[in-house]
Amino acid sequence: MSFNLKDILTPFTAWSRVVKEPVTIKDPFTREAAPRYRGFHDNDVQLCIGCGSCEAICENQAIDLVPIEGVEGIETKSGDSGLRPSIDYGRCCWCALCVDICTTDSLRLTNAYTWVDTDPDNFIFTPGVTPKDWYEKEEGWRKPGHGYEFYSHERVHMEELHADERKDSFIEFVKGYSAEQAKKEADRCVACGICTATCPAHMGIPEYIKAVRDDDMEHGMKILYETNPLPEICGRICTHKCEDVCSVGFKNGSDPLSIRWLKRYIADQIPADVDKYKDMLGTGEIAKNDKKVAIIGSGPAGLSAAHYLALLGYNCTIFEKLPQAGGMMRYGIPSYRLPYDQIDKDVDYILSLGVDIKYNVNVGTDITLEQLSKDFDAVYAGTGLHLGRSTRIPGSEHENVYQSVDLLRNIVTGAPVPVEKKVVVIGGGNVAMDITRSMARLQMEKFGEVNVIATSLEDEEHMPADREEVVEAREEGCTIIPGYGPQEVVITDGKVTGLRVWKCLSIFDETGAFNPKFDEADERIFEGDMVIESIGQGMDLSYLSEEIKSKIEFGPRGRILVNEDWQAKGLPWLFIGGDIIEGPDVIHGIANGHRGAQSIDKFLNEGR
Amino acid sequence: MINKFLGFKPDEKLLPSQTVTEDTEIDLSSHKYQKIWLGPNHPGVTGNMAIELTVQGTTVMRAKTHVGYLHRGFEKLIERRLFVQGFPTSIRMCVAEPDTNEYFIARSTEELSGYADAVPEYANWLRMLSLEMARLAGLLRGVPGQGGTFALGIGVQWGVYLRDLILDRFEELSGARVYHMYIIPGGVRGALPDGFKERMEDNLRDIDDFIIRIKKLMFHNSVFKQRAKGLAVITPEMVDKYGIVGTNARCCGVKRDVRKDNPYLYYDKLDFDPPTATDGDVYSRTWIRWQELIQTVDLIRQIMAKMPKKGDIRCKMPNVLNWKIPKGETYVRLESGRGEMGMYYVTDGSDKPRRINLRGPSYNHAISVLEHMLIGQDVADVHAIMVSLQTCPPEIER
Amino acid sequence: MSELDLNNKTSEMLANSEANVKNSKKNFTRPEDEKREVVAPDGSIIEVNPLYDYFSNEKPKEEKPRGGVVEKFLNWARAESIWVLGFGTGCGSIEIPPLVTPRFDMFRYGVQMRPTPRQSNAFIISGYLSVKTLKRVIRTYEQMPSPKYILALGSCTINGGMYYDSYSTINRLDKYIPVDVYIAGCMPRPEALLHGFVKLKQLIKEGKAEKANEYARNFDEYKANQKKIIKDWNMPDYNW
Amino acid sequence: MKELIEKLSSKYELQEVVYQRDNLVFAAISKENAIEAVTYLRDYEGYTHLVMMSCVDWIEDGKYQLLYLLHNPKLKNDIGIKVYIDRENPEMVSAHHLWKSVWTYQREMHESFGIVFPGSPRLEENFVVEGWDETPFMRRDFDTHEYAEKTYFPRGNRKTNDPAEYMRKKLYPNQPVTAKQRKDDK
Amino acid sequence: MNIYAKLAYTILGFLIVLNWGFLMGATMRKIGARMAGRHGIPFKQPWINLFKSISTRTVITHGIMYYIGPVFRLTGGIGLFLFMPMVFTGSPDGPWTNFSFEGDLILIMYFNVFGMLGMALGAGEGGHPYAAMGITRGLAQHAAVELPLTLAFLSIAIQFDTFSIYKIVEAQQGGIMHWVLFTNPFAAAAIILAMLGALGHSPFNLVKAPNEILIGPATEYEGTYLGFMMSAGATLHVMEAVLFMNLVFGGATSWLELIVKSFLIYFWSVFVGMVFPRFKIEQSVTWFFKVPLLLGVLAVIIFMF
Repeated sequence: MSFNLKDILTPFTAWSRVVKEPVTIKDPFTREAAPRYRGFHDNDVQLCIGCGSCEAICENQAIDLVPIEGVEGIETKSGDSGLRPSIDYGRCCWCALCVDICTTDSLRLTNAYTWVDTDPDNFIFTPGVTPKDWYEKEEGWRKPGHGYEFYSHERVHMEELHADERKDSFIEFVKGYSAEQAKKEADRCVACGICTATCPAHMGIPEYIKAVRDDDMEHGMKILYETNPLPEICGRICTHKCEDVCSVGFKNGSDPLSIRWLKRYIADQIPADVDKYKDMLGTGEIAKNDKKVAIIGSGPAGLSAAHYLALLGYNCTIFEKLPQAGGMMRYGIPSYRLPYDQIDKDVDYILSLGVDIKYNVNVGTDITLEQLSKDFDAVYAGTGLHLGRSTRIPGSEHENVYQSVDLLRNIVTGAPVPVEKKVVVIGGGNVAMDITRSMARLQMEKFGEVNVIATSLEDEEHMPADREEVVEAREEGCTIIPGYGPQEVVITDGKVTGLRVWKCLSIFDETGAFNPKFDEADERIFEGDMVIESIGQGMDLSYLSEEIKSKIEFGPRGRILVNEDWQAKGLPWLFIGGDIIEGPDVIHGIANGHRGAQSIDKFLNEGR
Repeated sequence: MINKFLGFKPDEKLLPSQTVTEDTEIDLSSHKYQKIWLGPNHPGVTGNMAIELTVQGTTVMRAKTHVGYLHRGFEKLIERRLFVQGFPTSIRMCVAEPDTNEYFIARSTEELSGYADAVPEYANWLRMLSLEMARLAGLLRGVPGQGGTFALGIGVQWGVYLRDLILDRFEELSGARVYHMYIIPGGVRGALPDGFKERMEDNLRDIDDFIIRIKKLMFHNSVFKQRAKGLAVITPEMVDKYGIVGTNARCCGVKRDVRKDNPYLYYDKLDFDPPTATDGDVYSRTWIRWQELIQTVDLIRQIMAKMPKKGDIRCKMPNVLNWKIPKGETYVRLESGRGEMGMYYVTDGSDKPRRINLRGPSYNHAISVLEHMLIGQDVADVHAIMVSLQTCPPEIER
Repeated sequence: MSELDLNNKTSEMLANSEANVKNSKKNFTRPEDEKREVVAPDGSIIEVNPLYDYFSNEKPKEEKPRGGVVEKFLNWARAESIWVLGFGTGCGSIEIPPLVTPRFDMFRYGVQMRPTPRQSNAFIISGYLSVKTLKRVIRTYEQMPSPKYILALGSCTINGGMYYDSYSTINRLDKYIPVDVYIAGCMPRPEALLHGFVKLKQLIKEGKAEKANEYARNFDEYKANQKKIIKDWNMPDYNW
Repeated sequence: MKELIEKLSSKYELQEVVYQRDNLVFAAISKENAIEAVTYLRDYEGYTHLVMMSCVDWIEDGKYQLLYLLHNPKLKNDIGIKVYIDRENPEMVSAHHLWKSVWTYQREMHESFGIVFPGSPRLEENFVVEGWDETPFMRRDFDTHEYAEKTYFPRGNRKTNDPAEYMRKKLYPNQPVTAKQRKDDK
Repeated sequence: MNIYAKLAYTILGFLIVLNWGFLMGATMRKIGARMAGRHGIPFKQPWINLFKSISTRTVITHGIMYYIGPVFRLTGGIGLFLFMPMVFTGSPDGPWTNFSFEGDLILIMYFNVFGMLGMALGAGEGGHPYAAMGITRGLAQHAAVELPLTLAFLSIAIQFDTFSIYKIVEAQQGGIMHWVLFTNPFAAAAIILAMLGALGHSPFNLVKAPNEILIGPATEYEGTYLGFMMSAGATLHVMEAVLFMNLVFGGATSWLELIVKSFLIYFWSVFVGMVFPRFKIEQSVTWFFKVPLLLGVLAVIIFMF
C-alpha cells in the first residue's frame, strides 16, 4: 500500500467538532412529540356511541368494548350501545386505524407517549373514562382528511321519479337500486350491529347487507325471513329506526346507510313465485300439528304471527274485516309508496304456508271472540289502529273536516274521496304526509295543480315524519308549515274556509305532559276548503265483549295490558300485538307478531 | 524503499496466511479448530442473528448463518388479517427501512384490485418522499456504520444524530418515529405539514456538511483503506449466481437498480444515475453508499421541488372492513437501500390475502453470500463484511 | 398454602413439563450432544453429558440485601450506574442507537451499554421474543450477576402485542422471567425509555428492584413455564 | 413477453398464462418439465437472476404451488414459473445446482410447508424455528391463533361485549332471547 | 527520609494516581463525547462504576487463576507505580520518588508486561473463546509494541548511561530543550508512536474490541474482579503516561505538572484514536515492526556509535 500523508492527516479534521456545542436535547423528559404524533388514546365519551368499529378494525384485538353504566358524568344517548372501547396496551401497535375508522370522530390519539409501570396488568384502560393525564393534550393524531376516508360518507343516490312526473300518479316513484348501486351502498356498512339492537324485530341487518355485497340474494332472503316475513313491504315503508341510529350516518355531513332500500333490493331480486320462495327458504314441507290458532286482523302483526305459527306447524286462520289482506299497510299507505302487488307478493307466500284467511269477517259482529276461543286453542289479536283521532278544536265537527285514515282507506277501496281546491292537513307525522301527498295527487288529477298545506305542532327539526317524506312532499308542491297549533276551523257561511293557527312555542311542559304553549301574537290562517285531521289514530276495541273486557286489564289511554309473553293480563289464550300495543309502526307490528307466535307456541306446548 | 531494505515485498503480509476455500477439509475432532458463535448476543452482529464460525486461530474456516431469532411469522399473520390490517403488520418486517414493506402491501393490493391508477398523484409523490427519506435514514446509519465496524465510532455518532433529525421529519409527516405506517392501500395517511420543506431543507444542509465530514473521516483515512480495500470482494460472476442485488451488485460494476430498470412511482421523472464501482470490495461498497447518500439528498430535493402543492392523499376505495380482492397474484418490487426488495402477493377472492412472501435482499446476502465470503477471512473482519453486505435479519426470517 | 405444598406443586409442574418434553414428537438432541464416555489421557473413562450444564437446572441462590446504610449506598451506586446489556432482542433495539448518540445521550444519566452479560445488570427486552430468542434470553439472564433488572419494552412483552397470535412469539414475558419495569409503546420512543430508566433508578434506590431474588425463589415455576414452550433445550456448542 | 411465452409453449405445455403487467407474466408448467424449463430460461433466454422461490398452499385443491420467479436483467422483465405439486406427498426436484441461493429457499420451504427436495443441502437443518414438532407452520391447516392461545398464556383480564347484543338487552330488557343467536360476521 | 514516611507518601501517591486515573478516563470520555456532539458521562461516573461493581452480589468462579488474573493486573499497575519516581524534587530520596532505584527502568519494563500476563491467566481460565482471542491479540501486539519501546528505552539508557528513571529525569531538567524529545528525537519518536499501542486506543485497541470479540479478556469478569480491573486500568494508564513523561518529556516537578503532562500524553493516544479505525492484529504488528521499530533501531544505532 502506497504511503499517503493526506490519508493520515485528513481524518484529524474531525477534531474541529470538539469546539461545537453539544446537540443533545437538554431535557428529554418533557419533550413534546410532533403535532401529528400517534401517542396514547383519548376518547370523547360523550360523543362516542360504542359502535365497535374500532374493535373490528384492530388487527391486534387490542380493543374491548366495556359497559360504561354507572360511570359518573357519562350519559348514553339514542343510538348509543352503552359500551366504550377499552384498550389493551399489551396489544396496541399505535397504527391509529381505530381513529381513522371511528364513525363519530370521538377517538383520537394524543401526542403523549410515556407510560412506565411495574405491573403489566395495569396497561388496560378505557380512554376518556380512566383518568389519565394526557387527555388535556390538544395535539395528536386525528383523521387526516384530504380525501382520506375508510368508507364512503355519502349514500348512493336512489333514483326516483322527478316530482313533476310523480305528483300526478300513484305509481311507485322510488326506483330501487341496481345491483351495482346496492353493492356500493352495502359496502359502506361497518357491521356494528347498533341497527340490529335498535330494530324491534332485531333483523340481522349487517348479515343481509353482507349478503348484498356477496351477491347472495337467497342467503339474504333467509336472513330476512328469520325475523321479518314481510321484506317487500318493510323494504319500502319501514320506519327504519335502524337508519336513525346507523353509526355510519352519525357524524354531521354523512348519510346513514339506506338499510331499507337494501332490504328492498334483496326482496326485489327474488321473483314473485311462491314455489321459489319455499324452495329458497326451505319451507316446502312443514310438519303440521293439530293445534289451531285464530288471528284477528291481517296487518303486519297478524301476518307475522301467522307466518311464524305456520312455520311451527300450527293451523292458523286469519279473520279480516276488509276484503283484502294487509291491514293498514294496504289501506293506510298510498300505493306510490307501497304498490299493492308487492303486498300481494309477501302475503301470498305467507298464505301459501297453509294459512287460512277469511275476508270480510268482522270479529265481534260476524263471530264473537268467545266463539273463537272455543274453536281455537289460542287467539292472536292484531287489530291495529283504524280510528282517526280528532283535534276537537272548534269547527272540527264540520262535515268537510275529515280523518286521514278514512280518506286513505277510501282511496284504496275506491270509495269516493272528496277533493277540494285548497286542502289543509293538520299533523306532522308520516300519515299526515301520506294524506298530504295523496291529496296533492288527487288535486293534480282533478284540477291540474297542487294546493295543500300541512301544519304541525312540532317545528321543522322535530317533525315526527321521516325527513325524506317532508322533502318529497315539498318537491311535489305541497306546502308544509311546521310549528303551528290549530285553534279553530274557520267556517264561513257553513263552509270550511280555513284553519286558524297560533305559533307553537313548546309542546310539553316541565313535567313532560302534553301541554302546548302558543304565541297568540303570531296567528295565521291557512286557507282551505277542507281540513284533514291526521294527528294520530285510535283503536277500535268493539270486538271485545263486556265479559272479556271485565276480565282483562287496561292501562292508561285505554291500552290493553299484556304480560311479557304478550298475553292479555287475565286471559291466557288471548295474545295481543301490533299497533294497539306499540303504536303505529309496521316493524313493531312484525316484531310483535313474531314474539306473539313464539309465546303462543310456548303457551300451547306448556299444556302438553 | 524501507520495505525493500528490510526484505519485504510490498504486498506480502508479515504473517503467513493460508488460503481457505469452501472445499477445505475440516476435521473437527482434530482439536485444531474451534467453534465460536458470533451472536445472537454480540454487539457485532447486525440485529438479532448469529453466525456459527469454525475457526482455526482467527481464520474462519466455515460459517453458518443462523436466523429465526426474530421470526414472528408475518406471512402467516398477514394471512389472518384484512387487507388494510396488513400494512401495520408488514412494516415491522424490517426495522431499518420499514416504509418499503408498506409500499408492497399497498401497491400489491391496489394492483390486484384494479385501483393502481386511481392513487392520487400527490399521494404517490408523498410515497416517494417517504421512501427516499427512509433510504436516507438507512444510509445515515449505514455509511458511517461501516466505519463503526472498524471501531471508527465517531462517524456513527454523527450519522445517528442526523438520522434522528430525519426521524423527526418522519414524525411530523407520518406521526411516528420508526414504524411510520404511512403508506396505506390507496394512498398515504397524511399531507405534507406546513413548513415541512423548510425544516427538511435545514436538515439536508446539515447532512450536506456531514457528507463532506464523513468523506474526510473515512475515505481519506489510511487505516480505513487498509482495512476495507480488498476485503470480501464480490465479482460480477457472483451476482447472478448468488442473486446479489442493489449496492452489493453495483460495487462490482453490475448496474442493477429497480428505480432505473423498472421505474415505479415517478422515479422516471427524477434525474439521477445510480453510482457504480468496479472493485467489489468493502471499500467500494461503502464508497457507493456514500455516493448514494449524496444522491438521495438530491432526490429528496428534487421530489420536494417537483411534487404538487396539495391534493387528495387517498383515492376512493371500498370500505376497508369489507374489502375483497378477486383471485390473482403479483410481484411488486422496489429498490430499497439494501437492494431490490419485492413481495409476492396472492389473493383468492376473500377479504384476506392468500399468501404473501417477502423477498428481502438479505435473504441471499446474509446466508449464501455471507457464508461464502467469510471463508478464509479473519474473525475481526466478520462484522465489517456483514455490515457491508447490509444484512438485516428480520427480512430473512420475517 | 404452606411452603411444602408449594414445593410439591412446583416439582409436580416441573415433572409434568419434563414429561412433556419427553413426549414431544421429535427428539432434538444432536448426536454430539448425547451422553458419551470419553477416555482420558491417563486411561480412565469419564462420562460426559454435554447437555447437563446447559439445562441450567441448578437453582440460583437467593441473595439477601445487606440492609441498612450500606445497602442504601450500594443501591445508590447501582442506580447511578446502570449497565445495559447490548443484546437487541427485538425491534425495540432500533431505538438504542439514538440513546447512545448525541440526541438523547443516556450516558449523562449513568446508563451505559456493556457487551457481555457478565458485566451488565440491566437487560432491555426490546419487544417481542420468539421462542428461539427466549431460550437465549433466559440463558443470558441467568448469566447476569445479581442484582439484575429487566426493562420490557412495548406491547409485545405485556400481552403479545402485534404478535399475539403468532406461533413463534411469547405473549407474556413475566411468565418466563421477572420484569421490573414495563414501558408502553410500539415501539417506545427513546424519551420513554429514559423515563423507564428513571423509574428503574427510583425502584433501585427504594430497594424494590429485587426481582433477581424473586426469580431464585420461584425458579421451579419459571423453569416449568420455560420448558413448556422451549422444546429444544440444546445450547449451541462453544468449544470443540 | 408474448414471444417468450410462445416459444416456451412450443416446448412445454403451459397453463394459466396470466400477463399480470407488461413486464410480468405467470405460467404454470408440469412438475416434470419445471426444472428443465427454468434451466432453459436461465441458459438461453437470459433469465439469469432468480428473484425468489415461493410456495402457496391451495388446500382446497390439495396442491402446493411452487413459484420460480426469474428476472431478465437485459429485457428487465420477469417470468414466474408455477408448479403444482401434490399436497399429500409434497416432493419436488431440487434446483440447488442452478443458483447458489436456491438451497436456502428450499430449506425454508421444507421447514414451513414440509416439502421435500431430495438432494438439497442442509435441508433438515432448522431455519427459523427451533424445536418445532407441530404441523409445518405455513400450511393453511395450522391455526396459529389457536396454537398461540394454547401455548403462550395470553393475559386473561379482558372481556368484550358485542354492541348489538349488549344494546339489545339494554333497549329491550324484557324480551326473551328469541332470534337465533347469530354469530356476527365480524 | 524514613521508611514509614516514604510508605505514607507512596500510599498517598497511589491514591492520587488512582483517582487521577479515574478522572482522566472520565475526562477523555467526555472529550470524545463532545466531539460526537453530546455531553457524555458525569465526571463522577468511574467511581460510581467502581462501587457498583463492588456491590454485585453474585460471583461466579472459573478456578483460582480466574481470581488471580485481575490481581496480577492490579499488581502490574502497582508495580509500575512503586518503582516509578513520580515528582522530581531534586533528591532521589525525595517524597514522591517511591521506591525507584538504579535499575528501575528494567523492572518497570517487566511490570509493564506483568499486567498483560495476568490478564492472560484470567482470560485463559475463564474459558470464553473471545477472551482467549482477545488476550492472544493483546500479547501479540504487546510484543510488537515492546520491541520498539525497548529499543528506544535502550537508546535513552545509552544516551544518559543509566537505567535509573530518576537519573534520566534529572538529566532532562533545566529547560525544555533538555528533554529527550529534543536530545534524542529518534527514540522519542519511537516512543511516541509505540505509546499509541501501549495505551490501547484505536487503531491499536484490539484487545477490547467490542464489535469483534465482545470485550476481550474481561469477557467473563464481573463484580469485584471487574472493579479490580477498572482500578488497574486507571492506574496503568496514568503510570504508562508517567513513564513516557519521565523518559521523554522531562518528568514533572510538581503534581500539577504531572497531571498536565500525563493528561497530554494520554490525550495523544485519544487524539489519534478518535479518528482512526482499528487495525487488524497482523496490520498492527506489521505497523509496529515497520516505522517505530526502525526508529528505535536508528535511535540505538545513533547512540551506540
